Amino acid sequence: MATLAFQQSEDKVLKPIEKLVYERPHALDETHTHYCPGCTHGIAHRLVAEVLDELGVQEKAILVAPVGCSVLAYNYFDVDGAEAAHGRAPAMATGLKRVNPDSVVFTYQGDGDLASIGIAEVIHAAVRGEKITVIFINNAIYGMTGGQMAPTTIEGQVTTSSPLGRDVAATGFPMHIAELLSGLPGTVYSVRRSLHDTRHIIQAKKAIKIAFEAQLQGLGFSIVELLSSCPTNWGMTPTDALDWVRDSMVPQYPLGDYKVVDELKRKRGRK
Amino acid sequence: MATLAFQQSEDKVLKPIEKLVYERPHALDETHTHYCPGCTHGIAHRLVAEVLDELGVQEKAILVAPVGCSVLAYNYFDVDGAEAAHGRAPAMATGLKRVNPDSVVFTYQGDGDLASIGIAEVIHAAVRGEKITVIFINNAIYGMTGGQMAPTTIEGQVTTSSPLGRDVAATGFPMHIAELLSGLPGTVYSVRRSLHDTRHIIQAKKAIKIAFEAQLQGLGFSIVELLSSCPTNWGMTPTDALDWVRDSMVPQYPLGDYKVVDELKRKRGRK
Amino acid sequence: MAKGRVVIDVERCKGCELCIQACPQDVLTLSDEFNSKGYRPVFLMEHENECTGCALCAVACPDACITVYREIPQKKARPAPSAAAAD
Amino acid sequence: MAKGRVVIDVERCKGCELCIQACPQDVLTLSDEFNSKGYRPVFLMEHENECTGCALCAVACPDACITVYREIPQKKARPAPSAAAAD
Amino acid sequence: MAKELLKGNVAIAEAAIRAGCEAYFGYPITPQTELLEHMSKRMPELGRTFLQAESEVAAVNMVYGAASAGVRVMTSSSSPGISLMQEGLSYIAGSEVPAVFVDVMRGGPGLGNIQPSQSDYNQVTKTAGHGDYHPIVLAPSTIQEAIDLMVLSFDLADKYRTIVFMVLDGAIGQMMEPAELPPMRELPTERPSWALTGKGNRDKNIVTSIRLGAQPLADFNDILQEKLAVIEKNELRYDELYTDDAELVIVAYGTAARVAHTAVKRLREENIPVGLFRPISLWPFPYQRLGELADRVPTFLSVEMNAGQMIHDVREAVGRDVELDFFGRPGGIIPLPEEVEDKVRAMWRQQELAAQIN
Amino acid sequence: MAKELLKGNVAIAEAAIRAGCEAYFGYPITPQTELLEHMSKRMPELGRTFLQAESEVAAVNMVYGAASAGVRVMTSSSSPGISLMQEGLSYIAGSEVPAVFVDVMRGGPGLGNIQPSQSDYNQVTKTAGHGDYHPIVLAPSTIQEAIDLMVLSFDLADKYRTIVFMVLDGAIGQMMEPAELPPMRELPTERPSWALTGKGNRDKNIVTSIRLGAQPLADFNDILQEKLAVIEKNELRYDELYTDDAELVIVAYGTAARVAHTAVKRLREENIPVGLFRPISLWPFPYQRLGELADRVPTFLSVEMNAGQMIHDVREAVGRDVELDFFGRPGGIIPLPEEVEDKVRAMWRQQELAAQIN
Amino acid sequence: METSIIIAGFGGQGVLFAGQLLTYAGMDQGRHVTWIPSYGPEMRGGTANCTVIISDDEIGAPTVARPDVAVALNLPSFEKYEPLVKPGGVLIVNKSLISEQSERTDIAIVEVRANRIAKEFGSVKMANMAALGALLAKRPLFSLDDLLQTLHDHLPKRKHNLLEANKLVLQHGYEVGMETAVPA
Amino acid sequence: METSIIIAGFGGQGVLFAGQLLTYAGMDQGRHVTWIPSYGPEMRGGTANCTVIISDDEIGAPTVARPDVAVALNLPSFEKYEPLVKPGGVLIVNKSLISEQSERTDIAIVEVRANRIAKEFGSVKMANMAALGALLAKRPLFSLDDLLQTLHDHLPKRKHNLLEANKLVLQHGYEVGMETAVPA
Ligand SMILES: Cc1ncc(C[n+]2csc(CCOP(=O)(O)OP(=O)(O)O)c2C)c(N)n1
Ligand SMILES: Cc1ncc(C[n+]2csc(CCOP(=O)(O)OP(=O)(O)O)c2C)c(N)n1
Ligand code: SF4
Ligand code: SF4
Ligand code: SF4
Ligand code: SF4
Ligand code: SF4
Ligand code: SF4
Ligand SMILES: [Mg+2]
Ligand SMILES: [Mg+2]
Repeated sequence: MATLAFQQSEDKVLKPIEKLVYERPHALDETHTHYCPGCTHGIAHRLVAEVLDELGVQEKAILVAPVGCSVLAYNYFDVDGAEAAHGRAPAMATGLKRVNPDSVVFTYQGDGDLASIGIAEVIHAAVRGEKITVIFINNAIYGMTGGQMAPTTIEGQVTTSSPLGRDVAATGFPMHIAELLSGLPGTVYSVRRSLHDTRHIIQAKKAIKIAFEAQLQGLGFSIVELLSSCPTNWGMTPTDALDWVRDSMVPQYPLGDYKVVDELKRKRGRK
Repeated sequence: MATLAFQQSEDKVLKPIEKLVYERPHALDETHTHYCPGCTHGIAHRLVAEVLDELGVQEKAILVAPVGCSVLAYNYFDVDGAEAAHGRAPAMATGLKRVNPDSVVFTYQGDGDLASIGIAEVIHAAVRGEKITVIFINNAIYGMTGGQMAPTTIEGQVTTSSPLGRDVAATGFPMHIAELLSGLPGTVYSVRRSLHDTRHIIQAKKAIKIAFEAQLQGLGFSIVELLSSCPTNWGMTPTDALDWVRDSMVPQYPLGDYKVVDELKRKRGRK
Repeated sequence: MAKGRVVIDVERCKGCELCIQACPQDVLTLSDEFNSKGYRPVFLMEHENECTGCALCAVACPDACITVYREIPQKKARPAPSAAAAD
Repeated sequence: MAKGRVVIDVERCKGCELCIQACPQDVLTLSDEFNSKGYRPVFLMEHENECTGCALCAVACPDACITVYREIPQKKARPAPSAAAAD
Repeated sequence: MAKELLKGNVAIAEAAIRAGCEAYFGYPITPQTELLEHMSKRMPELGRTFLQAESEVAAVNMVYGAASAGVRVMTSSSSPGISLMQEGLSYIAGSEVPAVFVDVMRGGPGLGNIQPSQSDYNQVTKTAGHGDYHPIVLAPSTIQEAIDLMVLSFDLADKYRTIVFMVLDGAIGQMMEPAELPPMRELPTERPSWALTGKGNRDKNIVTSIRLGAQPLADFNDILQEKLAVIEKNELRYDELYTDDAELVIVAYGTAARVAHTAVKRLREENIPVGLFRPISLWPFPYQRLGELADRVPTFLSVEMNAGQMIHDVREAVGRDVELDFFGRPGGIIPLPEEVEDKVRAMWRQQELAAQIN
Repeated sequence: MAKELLKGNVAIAEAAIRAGCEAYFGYPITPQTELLEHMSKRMPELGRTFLQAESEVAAVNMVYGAASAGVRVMTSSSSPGISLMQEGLSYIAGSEVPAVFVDVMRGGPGLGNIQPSQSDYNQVTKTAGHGDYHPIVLAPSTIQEAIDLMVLSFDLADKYRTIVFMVLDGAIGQMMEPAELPPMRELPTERPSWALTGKGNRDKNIVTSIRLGAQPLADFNDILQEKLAVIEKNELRYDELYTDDAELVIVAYGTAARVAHTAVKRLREENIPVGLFRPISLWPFPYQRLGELADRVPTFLSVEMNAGQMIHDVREAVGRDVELDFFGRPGGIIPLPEEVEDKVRAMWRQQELAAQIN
Repeated sequence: METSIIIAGFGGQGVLFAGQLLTYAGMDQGRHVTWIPSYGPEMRGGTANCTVIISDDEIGAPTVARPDVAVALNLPSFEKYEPLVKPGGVLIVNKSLISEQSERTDIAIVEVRANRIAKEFGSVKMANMAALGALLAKRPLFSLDDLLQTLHDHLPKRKHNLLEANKLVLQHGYEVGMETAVPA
Repeated sequence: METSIIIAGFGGQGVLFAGQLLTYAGMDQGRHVTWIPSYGPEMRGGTANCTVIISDDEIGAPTVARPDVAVALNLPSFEKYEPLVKPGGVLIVNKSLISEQSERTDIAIVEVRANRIAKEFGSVKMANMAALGALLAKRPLFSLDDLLQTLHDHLPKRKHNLLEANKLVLQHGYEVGMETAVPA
């Protein structure tokens, strides 16, 4: 495989009259990810890292990675990191945060991990108002194990374990996590965003930032649900997959703020 | 210990001009319960049995008992019965109902069992719209193990594991199960009632009946939360305990219908 | 007022007094004696004879030990041969 | 229009085309060659020279392989010694 | 029926269906997911129950429920998932309802990896969960045997009202071999007398694992132990190769046994008198037969795809006076025949040397 | 400090606190609930972490989290709860963070009952969860010993970065005996270098049990096995009574050992040459010392409060040539010394008879 | 010398505390002691009992099949333990609640109207002390004074107002015990 | 006689199917066969391989350290398996993607421009077939016709329109194989 001829190296291009508009966030590690091309896990990682940079909390951040495609997320962030058992990230994060109250602890979880096997742990972390932040990747499928039905798989969606399309009468209805967790008093921030285009990505980042601010202010449990794509298991190109997020997922999973406690609203207002 | 002198035997008193106004329901077994005097578990049992009688479904009913004070509930009902692992009754009930679609499957669970260790299973049974009925006994405590804090323990309540009174900042906020489950599309009926006086007991029974009717009509998942007492672990007389339900629990846990799908409303209307 | 009567399964009764609390006629009371389980069961103070057969006691009883009867109001009522009186 | 420039970390790029899709100026395209991972990375078609430095490509990139620069608009603008031109 | 080229996981699923499995509950996990996926397609087609559970904890309790209703029911998982099922397994054992489990083992501990392993030997044979009992544990080493043992699993589960585990490693789950599927069985029209179906006109049935008094629980345990003793007597299964004249016997099961098989055949060509003892039932374990071999054979080698678990049973069986060595690869590595050969050659040289000295 | 009359569960909790336990996560279950309750009172008083988890699954993962942060952390439970912790245990083992578990065992299988039992021997000693590892397992038989071993548990956990289990049965948890608590230790001011605390200025730390490649996982397992080998060498603990001249040795631990102790003393009065071997560390198990005894002692008796679990380790240790019998009461019954005496007398008569015949 | 004592009655009769008091007394006297309760859901409204062992040597088994001494505070306990007391042992019977009579002649039996005595001195809750007094009379494990001292030392401070009454009940029970003739 | 074959390449190059085809062919010829894939998350965008064994006897180990035959469809596979092929064995190299050259003289090496051949006949996706053809030329496990029959029997019906093209690619690969001289 030939290496590239047109490698654009930094040294050639640094000019005093240019300013840096965007650079790779520091809270990301140098390691290359193993994600499939165009997988929005990468976008979510980047946004979190940007927020950690902006809040200046990389040094006190602790990531709890899930079991799912993002199982190795701790390799991709340059922060302390742990790998939880499938679904148990919020419990592990609870243990970490309780004995490290000054740190910034966040879990990063897929929909199989959080909504299916781990629903008890995330609900109870929210019930307790655990001061952690949850980044929740809803890609409507079990990515890592090869595309089985998730609790968030939408009606009629074909997966390897719902070969005729999800039949809600037999297998249940898509779960709305942001809404569900917003109903718990310990939750101070619960919103849904999407990663299907740049406008929505920018909005998603804002939400992630507020979610971490909620933790920094010691208010309680915060979660950002991100509608994401899995081009590989959906059998689509990355760009088609984002269109599918927009056209099929967003209508099912309305974007919005399901809970923002007053303290956060006030803070936002002041800015 | 002397036996009683004034035993009132049936045979002496049967008179043709009297009518039977109330008798022990047939769906209850003859076995004496091991519940403490005045424990409302007994009332809940009786109401369920009365409903099974009235609906004529004793013969196709299957009870899934929890781990908690009502662990032996299968001894007290005269229906087929199983004993689930702590918190897993809805999963066991799912297994039973899926292979016995014509039976009437119900779980009977305490707040430790359902809201704490078993929250995942009950949520997913509701998400799937599993055609089972859940009778949920909220007595704000772990009765069987001797009075530890439950997820439903109210703020400031002293228990053996919250000796200074429940501190919600550290241990979390009371969980509102009827509300939480009402948010799931598979739930067709989710209400809260109380057992603290006869008026409320009668209302509770009506709710239980609707919950079973929902199952009989194949509509989906139904749950009745019953505010209940634990005189023993609360350290109160049975009557004081009921007053405490009224004065301390009802304000925390508003009674009401959190979800009644239209099909059930229509049915109720027609009657 | 209708006239009623309750029968208590005294071996099953745990003396919790919830029925006493529930009875609008105040005609139930605890026995001084114990049943074989060590509980003092409830009994109907028959001399008061003011039970209406409203069954609220039964509604309140956690141990389902109360059976309730009510006299059928009859146009031409002839005095019923009372079992209690025959006692 | 502001003038911008992007630098792609070609070894990191997976050729997913999300940046191409995101670019309002349509100045990104896939290379015909492969990087060592077997992907065809993206590059900026510099001859088009219409990049505005809006950074939307970077916002869209899952692999954080895009660095974006923008020329600083200066009152007395003297023509910048373009690195691309020097190439 | 003719032989088809079948993938392990799929063959097992189809065999279960043909053996009369009426309900499947499971949760995806590599390397057994194709089994679940096959079930998701086939069971609804046949009007039977397939449900993807929210977790392995839920799956085992759904199995418990369906088993209590007296239907043939199964689940499948892999090591971490089996760990999550331990409490439910113990409940099922305590209520004596029949249920079938397939464990396609992978490398541990923890999340480890998804490569083939035999890391659950202890966890499934020694008592799955708390309390005193053993599931029947069957370990196939070919796809044909997996099919046959799958059918047998259901039959044994029903016969003894017990849990039957079929354990294999990811290699058998993933590989393809020609094999013949059994014919489709008719489903029974009646449920067993103890099953929960609604009492109808009979007395109520109860399925429970509680015995609150110490004596009732002790009595139950005595009954359970008697049943286990019967199983130990009746259900021993193993296979032997060249053991009649072997002076060194390899003990191995599953894929490890296949590897050992190759090694043994090659070593025999070198005239090293090695044999292979392959337990098929891991519980009951063939202690006695191994003991008989130990009366004659001076040297044993336990070959496992782990760090040495079955070796304790082998030691128990063969006693202290024979040589017992171990060769294993934990962490998801399939050992190579060459490695086993080297190990045996070294042991054999040692043994010959020792014989010369004595 | 002077001796106080202490209840087992409470003594253990207080000993843990004094040993420097900084965080406790647990879920109520009889017969260990007083331990949790004591923690709920004392830990907040001391400004340490107490949290009642929503389940044992959550508890073990909270422990995993706090352990990853490098603090002394523990949980406690009883048999069904321990079954639910198996996956989490395996993860902790796979990430080599230190953590302490107390298991106050009860009768099983299933819900069983809450009476004292030794039903978890296999589940904790053989490998808690999937994969190849063993926690250190310590079994006290008096409250003083429970206190001492509790302190030791934390020290060993830290020393080897391993899981340490203290197992006892409900009887020791519930009983009161005079015992002396250790002094209160100062808490360390620093966290270990591998701990997750936020990276600050150092390189990031990672706590994980994943090794996706087969070779990396195999390598990790090799390191783990080496560590276990060191523990097996250094941390063997057992106690012996009258074994020097015994011709029949009872092997028993925990409450069963106390019962056996009484029996042995009485049998000695009858001049029956019986001794008691009491493993204190159940893993590592004192195979070698028992083997040495077996070189001389012809008869062994395993006394357990279950249907026979440790007996397999005893058999492995003593070999096939000695007599090994079992006396046990599963299901939550504490055996009586008289029963053990009867059993020994019968065995002894048999042995004398055999001696006469030979 | 090792003495095993089972104290049994309804929950709420102070069975566990009575056992603990003996245990403390034994410990205060420098003896080896163990105390172990029955526990379990059957406690709920059912019977409770505990076993105390006081010994000069290290104590092995904390439970016994046949106690040296049994204290039966209610009928079910009497029925259960009366036949089990070792020959030569002692059985204390709470006559207030147990009308049945033992036919055993190989043990010392003291019938004490524990409830009545306790009520006389203030509260039926002290029935357990009356029984303990009777026990000490027949099996002088330690002196009454020693037990009183132990009571003083281990009764929670907030209950010290009850000390005097407990003392009187103990003494009264002791006297009943001393007065009861023992079969050869 | 037992032949072990490893086929390796990028995911998407049809590595697993090529292996299965050989396995089917072996089975159809009445031989013992096994097929085993590598699996795991590294499949994601990484390399894939499978091991096929065709034997006259029962097959033990389904994996091998050193294959008799290796088919390397991309560079990483070449680098990994080239040194492992058993002396006397066969290595098929996809010259379209692999410019490196083996220096081994103890094995038969066939370089085949598999991508180009496949593309010629319609689609680069058939590169695997070109390699198989070359393999059969050097290791005649069964005749080309037998393999074609197997392809016909086991290619999913909906793909039968591709049969003819596959056949041609196979044949072309076979010819390249036949033409390649083998070192002594
Ligand atoms: C206890 C347990 N069960 C199952 C698995 C297998 N498993 C790994 S990842 C996964 C699902 C991942 O899906 P999701 O959380 O949606 O993450 P994604 O890959 O889609 O990002 C499953 C079921 C496991 N590792 N552990
Ligand atoms: C796995 C497991 N964990 C813990 C327990 C102990 N346990 C038994 S009942 C119970 C709580 C019961 O409380 P609740 O469900 O509220 O029922 P209640 O007794 O109040 O009616 C607990 C924790 C158990 N049996 N199994
Ligand atoms: S499988 Fe799906 S979720 Fe996983 S990395 Fe690939 S695209 Fe992303
Ligand atoms: S402990 Fe409480 S809940 Fe349990 S039976 Fe007694 S009163 Fe009822
Ligand atoms: S029936 Fe009514 S009036 Fe009669 S006792 Fe009962 S509550 Fe009282
Ligand atoms: S409510 Fe029932 S149990 Fe309670 S006192 Fe009345 S009759 Fe007895
Ligand atoms: S900075 Fe804007 S204009 Fe330039 S390449 Fe990126 S998206 Fe296109
Ligand atoms: S979005 Fe990133 S990874 Fe994708 S093609 Fe563009 S630069 Fe490459
Ligand atoms: Mg997902
Ligand atoms: Mg409760």
